[in-house]
Amino acid sequence: MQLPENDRLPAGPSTNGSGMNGSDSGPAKIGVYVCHCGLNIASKVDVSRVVAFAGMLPGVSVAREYKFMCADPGQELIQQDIRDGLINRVVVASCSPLMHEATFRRATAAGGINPFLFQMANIREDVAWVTDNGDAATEKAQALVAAAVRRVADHEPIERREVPVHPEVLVVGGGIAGIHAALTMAEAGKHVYLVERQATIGGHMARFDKTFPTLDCSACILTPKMSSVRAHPNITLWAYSDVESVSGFSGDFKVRVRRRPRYINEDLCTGCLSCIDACIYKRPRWDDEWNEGLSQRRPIYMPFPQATPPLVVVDPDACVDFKTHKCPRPCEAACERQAMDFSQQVRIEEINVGAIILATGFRTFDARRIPAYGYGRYPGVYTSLEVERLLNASGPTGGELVMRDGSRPERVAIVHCVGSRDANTNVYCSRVCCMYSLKLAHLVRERSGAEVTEFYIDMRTPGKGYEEFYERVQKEGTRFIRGRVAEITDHEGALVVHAEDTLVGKVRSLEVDMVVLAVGMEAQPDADDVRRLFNIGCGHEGFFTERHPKLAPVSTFTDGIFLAGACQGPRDIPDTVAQAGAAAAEVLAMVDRGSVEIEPATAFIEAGACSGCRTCVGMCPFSAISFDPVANVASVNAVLCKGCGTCVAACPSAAAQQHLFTDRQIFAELEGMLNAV
Amino acid sequence: MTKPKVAFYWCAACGGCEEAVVDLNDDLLAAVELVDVVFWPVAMDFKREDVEAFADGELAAAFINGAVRTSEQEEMVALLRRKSQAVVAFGSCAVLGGIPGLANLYDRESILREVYHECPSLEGSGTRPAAGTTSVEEGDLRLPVFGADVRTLDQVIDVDYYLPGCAPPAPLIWAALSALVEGKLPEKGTVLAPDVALCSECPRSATKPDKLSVDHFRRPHEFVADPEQCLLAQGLVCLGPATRAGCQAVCTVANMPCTGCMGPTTRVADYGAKALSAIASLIDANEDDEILARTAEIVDPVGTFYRYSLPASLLHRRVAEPAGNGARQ
Amino acid sequence: MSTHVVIDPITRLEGHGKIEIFLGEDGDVDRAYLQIPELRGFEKFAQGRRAEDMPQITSRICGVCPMAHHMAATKALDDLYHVEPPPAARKIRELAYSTFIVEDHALHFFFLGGPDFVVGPDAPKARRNILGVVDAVGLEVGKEVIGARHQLRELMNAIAGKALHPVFGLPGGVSRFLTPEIQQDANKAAARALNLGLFALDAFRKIVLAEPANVEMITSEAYTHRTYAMGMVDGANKVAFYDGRLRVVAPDGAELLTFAARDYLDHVTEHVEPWTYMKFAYLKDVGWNGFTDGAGSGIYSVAPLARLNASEGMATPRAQEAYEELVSTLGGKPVHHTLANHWARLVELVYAAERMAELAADPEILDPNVRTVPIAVPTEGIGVVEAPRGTLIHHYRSDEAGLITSANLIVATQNNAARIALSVDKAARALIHDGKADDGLLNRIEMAFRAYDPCMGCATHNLPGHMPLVAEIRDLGGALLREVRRD
Amino acid sequence: MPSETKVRPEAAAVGNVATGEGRFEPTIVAFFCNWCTYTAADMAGLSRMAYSPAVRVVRLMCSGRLDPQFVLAAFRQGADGVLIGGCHPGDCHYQEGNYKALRRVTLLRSMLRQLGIEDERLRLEWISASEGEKVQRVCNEMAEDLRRLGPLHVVLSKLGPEDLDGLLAVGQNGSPAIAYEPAEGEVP
Repeated sequence: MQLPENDRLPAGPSTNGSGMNGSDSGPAKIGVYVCHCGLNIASKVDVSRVVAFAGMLPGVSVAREYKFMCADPGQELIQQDIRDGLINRVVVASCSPLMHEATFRRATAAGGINPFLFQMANIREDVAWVTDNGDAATEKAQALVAAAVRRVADHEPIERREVPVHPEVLVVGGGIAGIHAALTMAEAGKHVYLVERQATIGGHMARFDKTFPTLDCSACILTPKMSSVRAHPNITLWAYSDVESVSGFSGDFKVRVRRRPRYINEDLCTGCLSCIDACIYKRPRWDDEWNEGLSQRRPIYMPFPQATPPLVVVDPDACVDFKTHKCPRPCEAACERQAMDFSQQVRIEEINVGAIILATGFRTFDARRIPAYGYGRYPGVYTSLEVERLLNASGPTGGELVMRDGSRPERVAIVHCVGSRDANTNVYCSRVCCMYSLKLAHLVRERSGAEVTEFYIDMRTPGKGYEEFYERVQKEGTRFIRGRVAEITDHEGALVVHAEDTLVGKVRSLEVDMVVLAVGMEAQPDADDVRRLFNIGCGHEGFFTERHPKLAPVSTFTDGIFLAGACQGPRDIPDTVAQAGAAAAEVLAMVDRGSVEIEPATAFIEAGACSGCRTCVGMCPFSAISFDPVANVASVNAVLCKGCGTCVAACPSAAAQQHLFTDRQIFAELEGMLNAV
Repeated sequence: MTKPKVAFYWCAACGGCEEAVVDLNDDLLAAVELVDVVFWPVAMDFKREDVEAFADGELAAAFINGAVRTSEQEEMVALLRRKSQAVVAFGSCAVLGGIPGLANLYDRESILREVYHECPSLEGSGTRPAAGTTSVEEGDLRLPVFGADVRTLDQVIDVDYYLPGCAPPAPLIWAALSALVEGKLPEKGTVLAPDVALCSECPRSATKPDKLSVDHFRRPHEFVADPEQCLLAQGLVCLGPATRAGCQAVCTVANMPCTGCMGPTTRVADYGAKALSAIASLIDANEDDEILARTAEIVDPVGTFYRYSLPASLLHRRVAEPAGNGARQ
Repeated sequence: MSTHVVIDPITRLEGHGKIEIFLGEDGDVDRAYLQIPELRGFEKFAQGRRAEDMPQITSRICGVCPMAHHMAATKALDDLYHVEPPPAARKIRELAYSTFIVEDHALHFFFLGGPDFVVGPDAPKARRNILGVVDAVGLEVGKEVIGARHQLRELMNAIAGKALHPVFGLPGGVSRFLTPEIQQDANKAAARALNLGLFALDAFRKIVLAEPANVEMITSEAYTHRTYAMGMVDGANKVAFYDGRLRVVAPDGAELLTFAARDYLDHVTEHVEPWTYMKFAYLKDVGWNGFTDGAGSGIYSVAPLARLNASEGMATPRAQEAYEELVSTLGGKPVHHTLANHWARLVELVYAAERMAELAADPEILDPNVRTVPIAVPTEGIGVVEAPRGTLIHHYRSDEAGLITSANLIVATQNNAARIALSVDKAARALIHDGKADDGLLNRIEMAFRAYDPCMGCATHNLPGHMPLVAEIRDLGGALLREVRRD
Repeated sequence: MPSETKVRPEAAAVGNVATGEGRFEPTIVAFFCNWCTYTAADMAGLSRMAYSPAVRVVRLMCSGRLDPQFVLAAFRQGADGVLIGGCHPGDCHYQEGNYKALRRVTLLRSMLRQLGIEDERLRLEWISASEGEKVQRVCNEMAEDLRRLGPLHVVLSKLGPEDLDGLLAVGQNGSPAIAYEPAEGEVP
């Protein structure tokens, strides 16, 4: 169908011709190159028919076919036609642009015209591979080629724009992921800021006694890395600090870090701990978070002996001097170096970094959310993390398995999948619980000789040496009952675990002295705030979303911001460290390149056509659009713009447009697609 | 030197465009001095022959208002096109189809049935006018054909300039006449009005939030609107953001939302679709049912977004029904 | 041999009006037909629209009397939503409406109908327009007329948002309260309007009535029909424009009935002819008896003269004086002489001006409370006003969401349609003999038509305006026997 | 009258070759988000999941770029249906573009309903990059729906010459232009 003469859709604004060179200008002379892709396309699409058809389309001066356009000879065809001045626009009909758009843009540029005077028609994935009937496939291929031809005639040259990358980098989170990433980049000579919310780095790993499946001492492998972080000349470590704000963009982020007062002069404190002994409170009365509240600390304390940095910290909520101002401050007197500083205030540090790695970790599932398991009600019910502390040599019991009532358990039950694989809490598998439960079973038997029974749904042991470890623990005599625990009750001081043994199909009620709940991994409670702070995404379960699960697993959709560790999803230490290395590598590649290319398909606003209605401003998820109340127009910051085009669709004056996706270009594509055949 | 010859003609219109010319007041008398109005059916008798008597292109300009519906109007504007150097589509009906263009929501048959068979005050004889020739005892009487749908002027003839508005604002009319007299007409196809949306001249613009989102759409009769605040921010569907300026925002000044009589700015292909897109974008909800609830608050999308421009829209009218089946709502 | 005269177009109605005159063997008129060849279908496309949009949508029926449609629709919405506007809102509406009546009546007298008398039916064409009137009454007066009209339009812009087309009407009130500035402008405009009205009356006496031939023409049989008359009256049976009951008097002047707008369907019904798109309203109580007048025919008239006939006078002093003068001069009520509409129009102009002054002086009109927000479920609403050209009825039904499900509109000219057709036919019969249809005759035939000031009566008559007509006298074969051109 | 409605021989042609029979083959314009549905369509191709040739894909960077004007332009120029593919809620590559698309499409659909265009002709689907089979299913379903509905008769704003002649002819030969069929229970 031909539309009536006066039925033209409006031209719409055209982008400026900057970066245009001679051969771009003048009337469109379009070259169409149809690819056989061996037999992938040619076996279904009648390529010669498509070429003949393309040759007759208005504006087309060259139409060719070739076996493999992506191969050098294919690309050479394009470049030669451009050099010969036969064409100033290029259409390649072949595979998906996701596959080879970059390739052919390079070829177009190599030919001597702006790479964006190019359009691809996907006749492989979208046609040859998904169409049964050959003639139908050929018809469809022709429609797509016609669409690309009409469209490319309206393409405008676009200048590629790059911004320099600031060489310093930021790592948020001082767990094993952050530590490994920071060290890797520092080793490569980049200056790293490592910001940790707690008073010490180390994260969860520092609180474990052993790690599966090798059972090597967690502290032994972690503390050296912690101290080298502290010692490294390329690392600025800010513990007891939070990221307050992030602005800017890939290559040049501006970050404000909020450093909370420890009431200790970091430069003077040597970590001698004499202040702690001097504290007016002789008896520790405040729950020690580091030990999950299984022990107490004083108002002035150090989280644990190997804390890094090795500095004490004063808890203003506990310290009497903050309430009464009447404390004689024996701590001050005890400190030979006068490191105590009760006047310390919050300090704001402002830094510029080129890239950011988020390694903010996870939290364990709150077992109280499953009342049937009686956590918090029965003193004999523990979470796995508590038991990690009990079994840790530097823990509250010096590594002895002593329960809250001082007794030592003889019968221990370990309940799997607490807060995992459960429609009522989290549907996902936390991946580590089976393995650490096996580890705990081993350690419990080793330390207390208690008999251990594990209640599991499925035993998941994917990983190097994992299955072997499972067999080992089985051989050691740990009992395994396959079934989800329904309830835990108490009976004359003992705990009773009720579960259906799904292997024998009968309900079991097992009496034990101690129950260990294998709690799963969840996103940090403030993950959503952090997501907003860094302008990235969260899945519905709360973990940060990677750019692509397979092709970009440590990137986010915000350029320059990368993920490492459990903040992206449950994973164990080996995976975490590997991922941290990957994130570090991405950052290094980016920083060493020295500059980043910004999205070419950005939005722009024709100031003359803008009424200042501000419909677009609220559309932008990246705050790339600003409104100038004096000129009464909005404008797009091309560097911040990611090129989604949402503001363009919203602009009621069509004053906002998107490079490579102008209204005019898309109307043209539709016209070609629907009217040409 | 001879004054440029000017013709005025109206098709399916209300006469408001003529009133708008009279509203030039003193300027009107001035205008009469500048141009030679040779043809104005409202003011003078005319016959085809009179118009045909002019040489082709003898008229400097024809200002044609009203949409086109009947065969007679179609012939007449074709003739005027031939006789005039410039044709100006005058007023929203000629430019966009106008409010009578809403008739394109219904097919011809259902309109006639409503007017002559279903309306409550009929004597119910079942008679209806017959287009074409009717024989009465004294002889034959003829009625022109009531066309299939309402069309804009440029859907029937080639149009050089557009002067929108219901009715066109006096300053724009005066500017157009002056440009004609001084031979300073812009390039063909130009809309003789500012090419920027109404927010640019709305006195409430300053009160509009930078990031506006609407939690509920409200209708003008449902509450008393604040006389200073941006009406859109108060939940009224004000089409100022999508509508061409030039009217001095008289409606929002009168505490009523803009309904779009000036039509879209030049870059927009379809006024209603663009206005709809902008308004929908403001909905403060992400869940399906919430969004449904918000959009349901806009009870008459076509009457709201195509109040003046249905015939000019990409779809032009309600799509053809299967035979025998009248327009359903 | 029978011949056929076409006057095409006459001045506009809603669209395009056309008179077909058939001459018999003897060259006398067999029958003259008035045809309205256009239709826009508002009743249909109102369906599915939001009720609150009706005032703005229906005002597009007519750009000459948009305020009338806007107001009828707005009143229908009060009824539809079962809501009573606050006093200030009622007064603001009536102020705007009275202003509109003054402006529209003045426009007609000076620009349209006036020339027929003021400069005379047989005066040279070049003078048969506002310029001619200006010559007759003096240049400064002409300027005054244009200036006054401008001021009245500006006042309407200020109150209604736009005079063309208004936007201020909402169910339960108006969109905007009145500022003291606008009130002062209204005061000034009202005074100027009254002067204009009194001047026009005086001019009518001096220039028209002073000439016996004119009075003779006005009262001549050619321009006389004894039909029923309908108009809106207040509680005291005085002429009302904005609100009241409808009163119908018989050709002999006796009251036939008065009824509330709500009951219009019981009394008014429409007749359809195959040869015109216009529907002819008539009185149900009497019935359709073809295009004939007299007590046996349901045909009735509306507009100025009809309103005077259907009422017992005017509610304001100066207007009442003028009313009494008219009645006594033309031999008592009811007055059936079509051309007397011009005089009656001036009487109404004076009333509207006086009413403007009353309202503008009312302190309550400044009350900022101008809206009662409707809470009831909308159902059905009927709104009636007296448009300059006669009774105007809007009737809507809606669903509970306030979307129109049916709309019925009886516009002023529809009420008059049958009588206009009669007038045209009768004038033609009385004036055309032996196939002689010369220029003057055609103009007189048209005067019969123009006296009603049919909606769309050309607002632009003051351009180098003359109103040429061409009569082609053809035999039935269509061969042109003679052409009479008036230009 | 048929001369008012667009004629699209090529659609019929596709139908004939594609199905070997004369039945109506619809045309669907599919606007796919680059990051999810477009990738999923590639995946469908990779796994050779054949689907209706009716579908012609326009790639957008985000469903949020979908301007309702594009939908109308597609309908006007011959599409019988328009399919929009975006990222699942919460998965938008640009955070909220898909929600903006949902808002616009929801309102647009209610307007198209008034214009006589059935809901089935405008479909919005969330299809993640991994859901190749969903692309196949949705495209086939939609093609089938449209075969059932038949072609979309958009009336061109410019009447063809035949139509104008038709109008004039009526005036000349005197036959009434408007044939009036009495409604149910109405006496003509």
